[in-house]
Amino acid sequence: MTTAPPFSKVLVANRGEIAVRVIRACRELGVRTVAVYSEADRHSPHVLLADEAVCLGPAEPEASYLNIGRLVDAACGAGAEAVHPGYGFLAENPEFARACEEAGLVFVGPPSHVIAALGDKDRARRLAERLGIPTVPGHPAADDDTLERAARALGFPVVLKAAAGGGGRGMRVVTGPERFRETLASARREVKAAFGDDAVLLEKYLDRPRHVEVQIVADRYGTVVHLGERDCSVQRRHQKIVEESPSPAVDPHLRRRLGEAALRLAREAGYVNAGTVEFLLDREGRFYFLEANTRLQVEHPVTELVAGVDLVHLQLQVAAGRRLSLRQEDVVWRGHAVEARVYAEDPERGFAPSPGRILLLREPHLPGVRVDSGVQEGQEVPVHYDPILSKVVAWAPDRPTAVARLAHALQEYVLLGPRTNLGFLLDLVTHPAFLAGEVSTQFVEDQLAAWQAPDPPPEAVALAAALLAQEPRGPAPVASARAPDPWERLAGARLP
Amino acid sequence: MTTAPPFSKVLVANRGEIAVRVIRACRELGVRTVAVYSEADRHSPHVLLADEAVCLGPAEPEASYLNIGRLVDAACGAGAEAVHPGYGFLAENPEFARACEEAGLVFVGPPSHVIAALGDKDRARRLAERLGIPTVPGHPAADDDTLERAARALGFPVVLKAAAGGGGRGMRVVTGPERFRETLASARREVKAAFGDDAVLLEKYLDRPRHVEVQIVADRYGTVVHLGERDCSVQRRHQKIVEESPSPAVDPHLRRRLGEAALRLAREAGYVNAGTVEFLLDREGRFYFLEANTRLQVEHPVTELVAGVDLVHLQLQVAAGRRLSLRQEDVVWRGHAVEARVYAEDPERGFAPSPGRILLLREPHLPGVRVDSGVQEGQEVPVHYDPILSKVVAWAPDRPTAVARLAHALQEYVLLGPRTNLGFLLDLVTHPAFLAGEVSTQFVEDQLAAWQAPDPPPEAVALAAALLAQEPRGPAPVASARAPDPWERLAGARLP
Amino acid sequence: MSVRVYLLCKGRQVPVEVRGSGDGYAVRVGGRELRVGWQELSPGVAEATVEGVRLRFCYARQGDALQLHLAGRVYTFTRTREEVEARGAKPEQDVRAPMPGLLTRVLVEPGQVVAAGQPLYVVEAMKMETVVRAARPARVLRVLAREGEQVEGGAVVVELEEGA
Amino acid sequence: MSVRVYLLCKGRQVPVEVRGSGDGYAVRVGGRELRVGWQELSPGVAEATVEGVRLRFCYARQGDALQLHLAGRVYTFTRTREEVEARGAKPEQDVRAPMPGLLTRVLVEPGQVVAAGQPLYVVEAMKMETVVRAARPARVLRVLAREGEQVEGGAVVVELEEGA
Repeated sequence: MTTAPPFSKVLVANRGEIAVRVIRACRELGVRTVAVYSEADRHSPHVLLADEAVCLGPAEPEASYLNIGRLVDAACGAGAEAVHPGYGFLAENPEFARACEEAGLVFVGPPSHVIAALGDKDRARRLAERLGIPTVPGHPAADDDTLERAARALGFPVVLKAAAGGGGRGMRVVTGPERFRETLASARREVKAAFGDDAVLLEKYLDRPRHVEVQIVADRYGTVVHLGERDCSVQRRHQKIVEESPSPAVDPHLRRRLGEAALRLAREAGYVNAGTVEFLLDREGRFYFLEANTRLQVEHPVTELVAGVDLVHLQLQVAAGRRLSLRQEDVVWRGHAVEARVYAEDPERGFAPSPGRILLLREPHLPGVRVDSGVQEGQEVPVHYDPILSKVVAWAPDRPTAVARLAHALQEYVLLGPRTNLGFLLDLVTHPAFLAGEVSTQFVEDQLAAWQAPDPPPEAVALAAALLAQEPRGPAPVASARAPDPWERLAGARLP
Repeated sequence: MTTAPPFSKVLVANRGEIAVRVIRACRELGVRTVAVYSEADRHSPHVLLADEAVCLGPAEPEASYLNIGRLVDAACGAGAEAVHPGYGFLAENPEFARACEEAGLVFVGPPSHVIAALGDKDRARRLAERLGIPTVPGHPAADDDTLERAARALGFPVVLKAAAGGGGRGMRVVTGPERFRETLASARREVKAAFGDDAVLLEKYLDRPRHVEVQIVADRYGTVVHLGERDCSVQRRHQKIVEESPSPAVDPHLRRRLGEAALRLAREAGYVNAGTVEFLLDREGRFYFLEANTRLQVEHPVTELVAGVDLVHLQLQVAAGRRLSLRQEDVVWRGHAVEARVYAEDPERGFAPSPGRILLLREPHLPGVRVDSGVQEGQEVPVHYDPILSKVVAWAPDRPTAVARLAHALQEYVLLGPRTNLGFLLDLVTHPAFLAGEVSTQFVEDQLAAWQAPDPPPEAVALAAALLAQEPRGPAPVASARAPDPWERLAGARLP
Repeated sequence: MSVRVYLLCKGRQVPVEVRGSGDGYAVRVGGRELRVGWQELSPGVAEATVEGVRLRFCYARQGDALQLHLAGRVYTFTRTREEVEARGAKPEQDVRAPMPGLLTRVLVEPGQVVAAGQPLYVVEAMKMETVVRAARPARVLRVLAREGEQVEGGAVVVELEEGA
Repeated sequence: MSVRVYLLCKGRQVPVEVRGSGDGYAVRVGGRELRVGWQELSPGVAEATVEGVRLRFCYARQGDALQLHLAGRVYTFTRTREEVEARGAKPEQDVRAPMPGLLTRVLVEPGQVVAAGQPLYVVEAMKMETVVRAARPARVLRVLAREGEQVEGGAVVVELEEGA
């Protein structure tokens, strides 16, 4: 494995924890990196972690991370050979992949025509149906009237989804016809803002299914392997928040069937690079193809820890035209991994986004725990992007120990300034139903709808009172106020 | 695995990173913990991590961590069922194990008579010889005159070693007869201070061997498994500093032979719990039994990462009388792990110990990297104990990537206040001979004897000058000075 | 030294008496007195003794607001300078912006009568759209921000008059 | 503002000229001028711009001493208030305590003549014993600490007179 680096230089077209993750993976393989950032991300850690950094422009995603022209120019200008898109933003945008291809840049992902084919959920559904893989009944993207008629024909509840792009963005459950139009309009706006395309499709809503997805990796020479499943049932507002591998609901027989379905789809689509095939699993053990994600997933670390691979390394290697060194029979799953996503949101105010300056940050260090973080103390968490701050992932030889490790890591995780969902996550992963592995996509609504943050214990009140009884010393505990005068005026180096 | 906790409460009779490690492992299994600490360790992180903490007394080891009476009293007083000794201090002291046994406490380690038998290096050697396991020629512990005669008979160079206790303490290479007596006296004093017994033995010094050791675990019912080898050749002054698994010099055939030798010895000795059998491996691939360590090793994490087990969990489970759930044929090694030990010592001044207050601490977070740390920002690193601060352990699917990860982690590791060996470790793990896996116990002397810290680059000088050109703001950047008056007077809560 | 402070936490206000003593503080809250003291290890990270029990906590203070991390939870406190009327869930809080963000649409006009649950405006932050609705039937008094404006969290965007 | 500082690093003294300007500092060292500025993100952690290049560093200052972590290395600087004579490896440095610790034994007496390499005293710290030896033949002038005493790092324990 003392082979040459797959590329000399890669531009990482993303921000936050996934940019940090990809930059680190590149460094480990001896690949130089170019970070990109918007003006709002000047002090985000990915910027100085890379060998070079290019400012794309203002905070607005359209002007920065979604700006194909600027990204391609930055990659060419820096002499990058390849572009890694991360997840979100342009990761599943076939135009971006095509723009890279046309500029002579290797896009670390499938060819643009595969992204277009699988990224279009209607086309992907039809492909699955042709291959005999069951799908959830529904209706492809269409105008408002057509979708409303289709919803009435299918019967409520139905789900609205972005036709392009994943991650639960824009997803809405509509329980009856009254608010259908209003909800559809809102979904279209959110989807347009996230992916630049307001096409929305419709599906029958299944009762309390599990969300189970299969990780695949393919090289250019027709070798495709699957790395087992992840259970991503625990969601809030259709956003995954806790993921694990293996799924407590999947036995070796079902794993083989899910894996085979995913491989069949990938082969038929001419898939190359890492990807995910998502399924719903009903309470009778039947599975339905949901969609294919033609990129790295947020939750990829749980697969890495259980399968003992590095997915970003594999992505870079197959993108460089190398053969997969991994064969299906080499894949051995060991132990159990659970991930929790840490968001800048306020569970005490309806999970409203909570941007702002990070005043104190102490991420947990525990054996078996990995924290993929994209923020640092002192930086401003921008209001313009996804609220994910980091992911806490615990591995252990068995599920109960992995969950215990995760709970301890969440307890030791200190982030002050923006509000976070850490306390909510802690109560979630220590909930009896979660500990028993009995979850569905309705888990949060069923078990934690009435969740409330605990009241402060007397010792917290006493400490707070004694601290606040002091007159405030200086404007803030943060360091910018401590810098002597000349630095305060340092152009471009002031904290936002 | 949703079994009951192996114990209700365990006292952890140690300090620093290993106390933290054991306390965490107990918590994960639902076991309550009692920490012990000396007055010098009041602000060490293990103290508040445990459910309870007992102050043993003054800083001196004899009055605290080596005080058998106080430890047993603390365990009984707190209602602990078992005592975990960690490594060092009393971990290999048969009297301590016996005192626990007699007080009705489970000692998490082998029975006291097994510690006595294997801990005595002369007896252990004879046992190995009886089993046909090769040993290094030498002479058992004796008086000064006898040892000097034996050294002359064997021929120089020879090695002096503690007869009781491991960890390289007191180990001295003597190249000729001139300084034999002086070196022996120094070795006896250091050994006495470390283990309370000044017995020293003698061995022929092999030229550039590797230090390779096999991890074993045994239950009370005669099941013993080995978890593969660790290569601990990279040492400085006979102290291991970098360890890895698997050894670049061990192929599957040799692994099997080493494992069989270790299992034979363990079975014959009636071994129970986790232990390590150490060997020297010469350049022709011959191995020699060196000694058995009847405790957890500092470097146990590399085995955990490669074999996918938790050794402290296994220790607690077999100590509670459970059967090993692991069979030899279940042990699958995956990938490669490398560990570096971070010491409070000053490589620019002959690696002199460097205690003092930690002014800034930022431990690295990288995928695949585990940091087992025993210190926190703001605490005083005491002068009274071993200088180990933490261990940085990197795992990756292959050795080059694991080493690259380790190097990046060492680069990102910030510890200011005490001087550390971090820069030295970084140069060590990026040395071409280390990258090639070509090491011996002489590696540091052969390759890094002339090591010097790099001179500061111009940007460091410029930043330092601009910072120091400011008049100092307040006495120190540390927080004790920021506390309002009443707290400064808070009895017993002042930082040391 | 003895100071009376009013702490606001989770919408409730608690009066607390803080008395500095030679070796820390005596804090009287809800009829109970707790002796507390602490020592900072590093800025914002401290070890405390509360009634003889040692514990570790972290905090960040900004003016009269304090976040405190203790035993895996973050609690937020605000010191109010004087005793304010105990707050419940006041009707007008429902039309405050739930977070800082972009006011993407205003759906009502001054004078308009709105039904319970009727959408008033939409705020977008961190790629999430939040529709703010009327809690009860009311009449719109004023609209205090325009579409396309950035609004602060907690800012009043629409003023309602109930029972109109 | 313009200040001349003398920085001691790795036994060498470097004169440096620091000039504050509107947007940072101009630092002249070894005939070269570097423009630097920085911003603290949190206490001791900062992002700097040096000649237009951005980099991250950490530091801890205690009086005139500074530790600086940059690109994986820690450098230690001391500001000396006036230009001191350039230090080499002075003979008497060899008999200073190499670290703080317990003086476990003193092996020489005042007036005694010692050979090069002869042990003078033994310091124990962090479970390691360090024997301090004479670098050259010399005569013991004074012994400044007693066995069993705690000594500071760098403290002179034995004073030697060379060529005696």
